[in-house]
Amino acid sequence: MQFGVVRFYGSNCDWDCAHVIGRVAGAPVRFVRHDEDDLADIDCVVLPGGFSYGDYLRAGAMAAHTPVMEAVRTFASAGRPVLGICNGFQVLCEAGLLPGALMVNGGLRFVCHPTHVRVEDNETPFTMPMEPGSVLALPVAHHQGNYQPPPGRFDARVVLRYCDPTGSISAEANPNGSWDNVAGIANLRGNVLGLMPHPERAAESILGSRDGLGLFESVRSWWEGGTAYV
Amino acid sequence: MLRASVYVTLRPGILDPQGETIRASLQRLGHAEVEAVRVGKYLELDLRTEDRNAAEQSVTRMCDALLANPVIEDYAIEIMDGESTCSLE
Amino acid sequence: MLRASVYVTLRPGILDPQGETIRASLQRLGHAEVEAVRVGKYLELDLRTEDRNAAEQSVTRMCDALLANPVIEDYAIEIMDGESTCSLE
Amino acid sequence: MSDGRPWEAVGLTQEEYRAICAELDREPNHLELGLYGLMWSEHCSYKSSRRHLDRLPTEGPQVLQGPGENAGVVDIGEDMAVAFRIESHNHPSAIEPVQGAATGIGGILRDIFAMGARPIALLDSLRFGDPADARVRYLFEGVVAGISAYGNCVGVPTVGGEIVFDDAYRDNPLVNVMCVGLVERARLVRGTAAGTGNVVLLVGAPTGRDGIHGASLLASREFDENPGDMRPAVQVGDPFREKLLIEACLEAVQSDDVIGVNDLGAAGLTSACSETAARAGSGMQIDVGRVPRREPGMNPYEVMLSESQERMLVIVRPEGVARVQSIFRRWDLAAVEIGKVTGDRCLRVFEEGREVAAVPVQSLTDGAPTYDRPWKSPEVETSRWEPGIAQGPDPGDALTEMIGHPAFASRRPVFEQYDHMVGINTVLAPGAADAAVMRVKGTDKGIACVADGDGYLCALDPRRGAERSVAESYRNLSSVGARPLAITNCLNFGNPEIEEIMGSFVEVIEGMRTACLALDTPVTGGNVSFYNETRGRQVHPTPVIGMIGLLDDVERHACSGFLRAGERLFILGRGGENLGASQYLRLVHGISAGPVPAVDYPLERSVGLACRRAIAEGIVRTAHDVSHGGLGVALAECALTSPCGLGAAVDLSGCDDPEVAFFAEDGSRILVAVSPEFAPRLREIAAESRCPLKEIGRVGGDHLEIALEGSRVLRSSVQELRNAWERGLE
Ligand SMILES: Nc1ncnc2c1ncn2[C@@H]1O[C@H](COP(=O)(O)OP(=O)(O)O)[C@@H](O)[C@H]1O
Ligand SMILES: [Mg+2]
Repeated sequence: MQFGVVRFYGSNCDWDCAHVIGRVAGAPVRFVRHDEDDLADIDCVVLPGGFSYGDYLRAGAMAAHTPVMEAVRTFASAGRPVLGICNGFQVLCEAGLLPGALMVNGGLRFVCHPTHVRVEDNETPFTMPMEPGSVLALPVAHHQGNYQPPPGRFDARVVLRYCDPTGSISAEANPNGSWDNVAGIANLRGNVLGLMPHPERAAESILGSRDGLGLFESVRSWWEGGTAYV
Repeated sequence: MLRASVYVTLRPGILDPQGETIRASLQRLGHAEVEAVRVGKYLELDLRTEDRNAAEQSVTRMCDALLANPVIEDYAIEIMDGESTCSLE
Repeated sequence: MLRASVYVTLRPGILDPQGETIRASLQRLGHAEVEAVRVGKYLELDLRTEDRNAAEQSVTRMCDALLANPVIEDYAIEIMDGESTCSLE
Repeated sequence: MSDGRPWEAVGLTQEEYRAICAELDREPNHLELGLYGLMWSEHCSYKSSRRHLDRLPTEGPQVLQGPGENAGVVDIGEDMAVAFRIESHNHPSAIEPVQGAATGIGGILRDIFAMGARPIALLDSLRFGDPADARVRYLFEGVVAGISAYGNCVGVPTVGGEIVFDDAYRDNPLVNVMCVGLVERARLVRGTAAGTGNVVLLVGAPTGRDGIHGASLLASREFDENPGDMRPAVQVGDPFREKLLIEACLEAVQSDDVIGVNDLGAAGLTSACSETAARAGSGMQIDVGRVPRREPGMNPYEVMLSESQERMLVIVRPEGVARVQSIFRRWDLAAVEIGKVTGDRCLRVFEEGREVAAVPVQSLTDGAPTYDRPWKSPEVETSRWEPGIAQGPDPGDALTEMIGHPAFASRRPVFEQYDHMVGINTVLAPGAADAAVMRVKGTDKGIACVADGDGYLCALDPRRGAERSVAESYRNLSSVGARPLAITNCLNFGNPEIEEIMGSFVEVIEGMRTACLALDTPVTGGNVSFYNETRGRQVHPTPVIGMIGLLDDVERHACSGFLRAGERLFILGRGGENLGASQYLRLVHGISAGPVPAVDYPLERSVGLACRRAIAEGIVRTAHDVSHGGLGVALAECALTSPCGLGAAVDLSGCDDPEVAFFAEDGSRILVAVSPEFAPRLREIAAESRCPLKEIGRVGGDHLEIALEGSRVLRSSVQELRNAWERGLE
């Protein structure tokens, strides 16, 4: 199984994701350029965090129109797993692969600090081994993480919500004012997951938490388990 | 040469924390008459064309594709003569 | 009720990295006719007053104090009737 | 030249103009005069400071590159090296705080990756007036927003720094930024243009009219002008392009095609071309007609003097030009051939084939005049505080007051706006310890870094103030377990033409020299910012020290918070006898009185050594130096940064004056906590290191309790302290 970490101009968590996937989880990984259109050798696409195109205009807007995103669209529609982290989540929303939008934080400022998230849905390749209701310590670092659903029906799954360390959902635990404390959502099929917190920053004990490693390991065991594409 | 002005605003009903913060600051500065503030974007595009209709159509496509996010934003377009007339001078 | 539209733009000669990046992106999307893009802010203020002159003066003060950064930005103001007419609808 | 006093337009004196004429054997033309004006400005030439800076010790086995390059470089073993430097962006930030600070970050990053090093950490050392003042707030919030916007976007974590509020900085905020980078020794690049015939590429952003006569002249003159007139000098940063520039440059220097790299900072092309040529003893010819422009109608003068951001000069072998250009193209950047290296030691500027300037390279750089400005040592504040001054307030109240004062309040509202984790190397983040610690992937090592200054002490006694700043940085690094390696420094002063200002500058340098020699931390570079003055108001003499240290095993480090109830608390070192120059006297009693305590270097070294050994052996995981606010504030900070909200019970016997016992800042002390079974080993380590050791209490509970000679004088709940501490900056 091979992971592909997409590098847009301005991505800056690309190396971090590759380090965690390759060195910590020990899985094969390669970088995918923003202008590639062939993902045949990739089994899981990771859209990393950062400031693609400087986050100018709107975070993720310009990256959503790069050639590689056409390939990611096809990849996703075949049921293959796609993980968008932070800026990657913003790109997925802008590309229409996930519904809704990520607006500027309620406090109007960039926030970088530890948060806790509660697993609400484990029927995705990324959260399979996690108990619903379990709590992960994952940090956030973003300026536009205030998730707002699209008008009308919400055709997606809420996978992660900001909570306190005991798992209770509260306004104080919400770092950015996002709707219903949403930290991460997946499409109805579950194969496309976007989240604002950074699992790759919580994958080694020297950095304080290993809770984030689970997402990468989950998708690998899902793949190795030979599970048919969802 | 034509110039297009594009106004991008948040759709009604979408929360505008920035507008709200500015309103509060203006009131603190003594401007009690300010009832509401909405913050949007203003873009000026210089277009190498003289065809107003074509310009309007292509700017509409740009807005739909990139300049505005239909989930949260509305937009309006104005086409003017370029160079000579600048809305702001 | 009056409505003020405020357009805030970068002063000439000041670098506009957003505009430049958007231009490049529009060109990649096939809009070769786009020669330049400048990005500014567009604000709408609802004012509890009927006095256009007073409104214009007070919005000017707001711009000088808060809404625009005189070191790098210019602004322009338009005053319209509120509620009923909205430039964007 | 029609103007009778042409030198004035470029900020030079008549004597300097004469020297230029003598050098050229003719009058310079308009462009040539512009080149000299820039390169001989205080900011670029260090003409008032150079002879004094030469006093600083710069050598040591760890130093791979001392002053004179884009950044200093120290060896950290295993073929790895660390490049680091600090720089000021004071004047631009006073005019436009967001962009001023942002472009400061951009500039210091370019100094680091110009060396071929990947930037892994940023630090910011900030000084403002009273945050209750609306204008000061605006500057403070703007500067933080600018650093946040730029640093976060380029993906380099901002992991440390300091914020000082003092009325002396009301009109002249100080914005000093430091960057630390990592490079394989073999891949170190230098800013040299060697080899006749090699090609000069200009890379990155097109050139606009930004900052013509900007940073350099602005920072070289008094600052009385109306900010409105400074508009042309305001530069806007583009962190997105900088990110591309970092990646592209670091990729390009992997090839052997690249001879040298230099950033374009103050003085733009003029400085980059002349400095790279001067370092190599070569010449250069460039054609301004080839320089990509952002604005139409720019003349050679404007192109040569522009300070447009996000540009680099890359010197390349002719056969490698196409390869290097294709690397930049892949990063969506222009890399345009603008000239070549020559052997005639001349900087020749052409426009469309016509020579428009020709000046000897060395005359622009080393040939700049240097001045021995008259100076006189300022009076040193030695007046003694009166012991037992006023039956001061209750120590508990005083402690709460201090902890909630902007001087001590939690910096979380600021550092939360900085991405301090990107790069996944940050082992000790802001707020966790006395210094930031970054791991070095692929090794067991860690790099610790700190930026620290003390303008208040230097205002009272510049020499001792500077010594204490170096000593505190040294102690901060020891407190996390790192061995101090070297320093960089940023010297922020008022107008050097005033004898006392120049005198305090000289004294500060002497103090730094003494401390660096005594502590084995050579100076690898730095920056001088004069003319931090508005309408006769000068900033405090403010040297900011940026120090780098090394941990052999990054897992063995200490943070400042209490970790486990039942651990025993010790003080390594000695001190706490003298309230002179303390924050307590100043904030609580409103007394600015000396004397500034002297540094006891043998003590300082043994405290550092003992602390580092205890941490390296794994027996100490909580350590915090006693500095501003004395022992009282240090203990409170250990409780406030405890991840589990732990307090402590302490008895400070041996001192009968609670004010002194709580708040004196003299001496050299580090608080450490060890679990009881390791206490004997700690005693051995202290004895072997000749470090005084004193047990003072135990970690535990949710209160801070302090007794003197058995009777309790203070009992505060950690939660109550926290409430004051967290609200102090609001
Ligand atoms: N401007 C800043 N940028 C980033 N971090 C900062 C800044 N100012 C302070 N910090 C961080 O906040 C913490 C507390 O700062 P400070 O009060 O200066 O600590 P100390 O007095 O122990 O040196 C440190 O970890 C420091 O690195
Ligand atoms: Mg400090």
